Amino acid sequence: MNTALHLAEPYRLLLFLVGTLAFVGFNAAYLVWLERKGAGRFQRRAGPTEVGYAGLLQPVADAIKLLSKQLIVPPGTDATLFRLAPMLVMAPALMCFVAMPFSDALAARPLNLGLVMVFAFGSIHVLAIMLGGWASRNKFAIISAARVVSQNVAYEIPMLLVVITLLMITGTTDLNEIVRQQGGGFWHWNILRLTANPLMPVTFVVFYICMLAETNRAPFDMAEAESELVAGAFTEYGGMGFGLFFMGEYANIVIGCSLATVLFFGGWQSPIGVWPGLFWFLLKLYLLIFSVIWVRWTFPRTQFYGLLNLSWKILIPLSLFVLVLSSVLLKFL
Amino acid sequence: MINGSLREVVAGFGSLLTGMRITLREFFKPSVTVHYPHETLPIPGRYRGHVILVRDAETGKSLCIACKSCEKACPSDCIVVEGIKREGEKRKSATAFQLDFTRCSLCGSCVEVCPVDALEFSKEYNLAGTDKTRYTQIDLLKRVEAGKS
Amino acid sequence: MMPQTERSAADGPQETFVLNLGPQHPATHGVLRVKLTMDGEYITRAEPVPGYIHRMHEKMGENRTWAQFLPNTSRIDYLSAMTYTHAYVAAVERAARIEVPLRAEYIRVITSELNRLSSHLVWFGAFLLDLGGFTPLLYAFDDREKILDLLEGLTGSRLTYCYYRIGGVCNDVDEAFVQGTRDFVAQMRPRFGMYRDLVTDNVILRKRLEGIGPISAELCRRYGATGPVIRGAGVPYDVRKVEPYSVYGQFDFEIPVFPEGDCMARYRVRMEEMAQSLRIIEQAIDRLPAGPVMAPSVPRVLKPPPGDCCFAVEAARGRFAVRIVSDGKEIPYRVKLRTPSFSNLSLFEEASRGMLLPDALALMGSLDLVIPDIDR
Amino acid sequence: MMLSLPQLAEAFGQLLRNGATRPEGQAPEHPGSPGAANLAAPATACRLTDYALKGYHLDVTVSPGEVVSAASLLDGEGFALDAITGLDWMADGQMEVVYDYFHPRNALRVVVRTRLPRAEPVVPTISTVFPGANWHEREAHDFFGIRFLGHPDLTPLLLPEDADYHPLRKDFALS
Repeated sequence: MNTALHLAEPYRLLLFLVGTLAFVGFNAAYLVWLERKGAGRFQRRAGPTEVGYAGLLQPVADAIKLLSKQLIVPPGTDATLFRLAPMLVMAPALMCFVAMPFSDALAARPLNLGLVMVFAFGSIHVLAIMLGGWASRNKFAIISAARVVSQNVAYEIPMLLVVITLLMITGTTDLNEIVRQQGGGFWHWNILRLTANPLMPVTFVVFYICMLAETNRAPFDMAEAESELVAGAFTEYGGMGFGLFFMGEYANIVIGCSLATVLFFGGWQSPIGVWPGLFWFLLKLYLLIFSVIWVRWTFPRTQFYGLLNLSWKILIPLSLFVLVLSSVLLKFL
Repeated sequence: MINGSLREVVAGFGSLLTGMRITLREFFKPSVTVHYPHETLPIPGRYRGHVILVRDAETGKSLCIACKSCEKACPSDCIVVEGIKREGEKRKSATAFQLDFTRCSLCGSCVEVCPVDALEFSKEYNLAGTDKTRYTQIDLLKRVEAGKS
Repeated sequence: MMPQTERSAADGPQETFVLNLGPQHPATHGVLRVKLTMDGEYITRAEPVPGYIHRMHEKMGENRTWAQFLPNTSRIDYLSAMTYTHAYVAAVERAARIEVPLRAEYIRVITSELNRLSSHLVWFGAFLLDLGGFTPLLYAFDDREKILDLLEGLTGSRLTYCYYRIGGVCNDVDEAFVQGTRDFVAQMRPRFGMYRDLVTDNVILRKRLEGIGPISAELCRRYGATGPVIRGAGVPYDVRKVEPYSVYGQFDFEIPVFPEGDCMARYRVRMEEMAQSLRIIEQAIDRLPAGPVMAPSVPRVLKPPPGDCCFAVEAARGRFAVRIVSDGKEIPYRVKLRTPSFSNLSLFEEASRGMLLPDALALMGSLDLVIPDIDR
Repeated sequence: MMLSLPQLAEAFGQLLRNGATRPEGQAPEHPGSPGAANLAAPATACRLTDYALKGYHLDVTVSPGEVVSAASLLDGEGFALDAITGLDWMADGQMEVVYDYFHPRNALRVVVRTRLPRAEPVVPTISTVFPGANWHEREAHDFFGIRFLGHPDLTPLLLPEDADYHPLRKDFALS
């Protein structure tokens, strides 16, 4: 155990509060840059180049622009809910990082119910988008709000089913404990624990798809769907209100990818069995985030009923099958 | 039935992977864009910028004989030519040649109709200004006299 | 936008609302407004409201000489300027009995087909954008840029070419263009394989297009829809084959027809058409005859004899016909422009009934509308 | 079924009350041309034209009351509506409505035209036969002020909603 971080509790909490804020803020800002650079590369162009070296100061310029804009509350809206929604999308995202084990000792508060907590708070952003869409008093936003709810209800189920499969194998909801179990080389990672369940890679794919759907990322970006709903739930938001939704989306991607790293790719464990640490966690995290960007710039958007069909007709039966298979294997092996 | 739909799911998933393979391949290829204004492409010889008067290399003056053919041919009435017959010259020469570029559609009728080939297309495309008259009243004659061609 | 709900007594408990799509909306590609009466996300009535960029080209035609109307023809459907100019000059040539040199006709075919390709590439990109896929647009524009470079080298313009003249074309092709076109054809062929793997075979795209927005051959006929819309409904109607104009009769090419009538059929028709255009270009380049590119006897002041005549071409969006009426003077008495997007959009109201909003937008995208082409 | 041109001309001949199929050459001065010869043309006529010169095969002139039956006849033969347009013959005090038809399966183009008094240009709608005519008629109403009787909605399509002018009339003043 790393002793340097055994500080007095208030200091420790303060340190992690600042650290989490900085981590989420930095990621939200620079993932936008990464997304734009990545999109550029996928499309054979350069992406941002003008502000700073390779456009590295672009997020700063964007932030200044967003902050300097007037916050407009359209007439006839429920002003309280309208203002509350962007905050509600950001705050729970920060909470999720409380239980996230960045390395063996680096976690704000190791909780033995960490996984449950991440899911509990992770689901709130749906409420926030729905609230934003509803409070906007705009038809496109209301359609988007309705879509978001049914989309997230549909994807919460297979997501939790695969997580239950995993929990049966790990036997704990402590995220750090889950990572510790996966030590000693990549063949110990959950995604390759084929002895526990030969369908583990499929489980990961289901988890990944659900993660994309839960974070409203392309090809499941039903809430925003710019060619159909203009900007969906965010249509009436400008300035930092929109900025917060935007940051919330990236914060949620970071959470989703962190969770995938912890659950399937051994978190901070090294793939070769030596020198575990923060570096590995971040490497895996950003590789996963890159794949999310990669997916977005490859596929067209799914149709809404296609999305629901995928969940109810393919993912839920599949994850149920995996669940049953795992329990049978656990029972008899 | 389950077998068939399973195959469909697998094939569909395969098509997604194929797509991702293609975009990844493109990811590592060099970019194809040109970073204007840091870099520019060569302008083709026949490029149609706004019309200008041809400068006679010997006299340094315009070849225009103020016949007004271009004025008549122009679909958008954007050329105004005035000319007089000066003492000791065989032909008329232009005293004013104004182009309203804001109305021009770059069709090239004026260039084609000119009997003495006194008009040509410029290669200018960086056109921006704070004053409208800069483009509503381009004085082509002054331009020739200033030595720009 | 204020939410307002309409409830009529006859509807009972069912509520519909009016959704104003456009005139500025990402999916309308320009300024088209569609008044949607929605039942949830289902469309009960879609009423297109065109006219936001109406410029009255037909009146302009009555106020200038026959030749002066040429620049206007590039600006009706700005994505297929060549074919539109072709229809107009050919109509005037027909009225004035002007024989066009063979070389000019070949050049017209080559440039028209290049233009069709560039137009279809824009459609391809924009359609994918409607469906939420951004990247294919950039790949398509990369290819299209090569066409625009070729045409810019030949005509001096990149979009509104104004290249054809009554009696021929204004510039002769040079060796650079011929070679560039050959190179382009060679480069473009393998790209279709890439598009197929990346887009056409993609399961998400197939789910979004197959069986969506069916338009029957009968519906096309009753609304006068043409182009890829009617060919995607199984009718091999292509003006280049049915009423062969220019030198199209001399080339070996096929008219792609898909009988399904859904968005996917229209998609496939256009994708196939691009390959067929390449075939035509290749043959025309190989057989390009020598000779002049302008008819020798075009009078400077053109006065076609009194009477009317028509000329139809296959533009990228379908049948484009020009009807000109001359009263023997140097300015046209009437220039009627029959544009394909106008008829193609007019069936939208009937075809979109009962569809979901995103599906209806896919249907609209598959019609390949160019709004100035509707509004004129 | 391949539709032949003479058959179609025959059908039109039967349709037209007092017009008969005339071979090319015997026809009077073309009705589309201006001048006095126009007025001499019969109210109804059907003639074959030279496609290479005109761009259409059959030129039918009918009285305003017959446009719907002409449209029905062509609809029955599988034709599609190309366009409807007006033509202002101000000197003759007449307004012409031109219906262009094409056939989606055969290379056949038919023009049906009718003349209306310019002071009160009223003609029955054919949108009951071809729903696509709806927009074309609205457009002709926009531009020429031709009223199509029985049309469901003649509000301006391309012009602004409150437009009360008709720009393609020859007496429309350009500002």
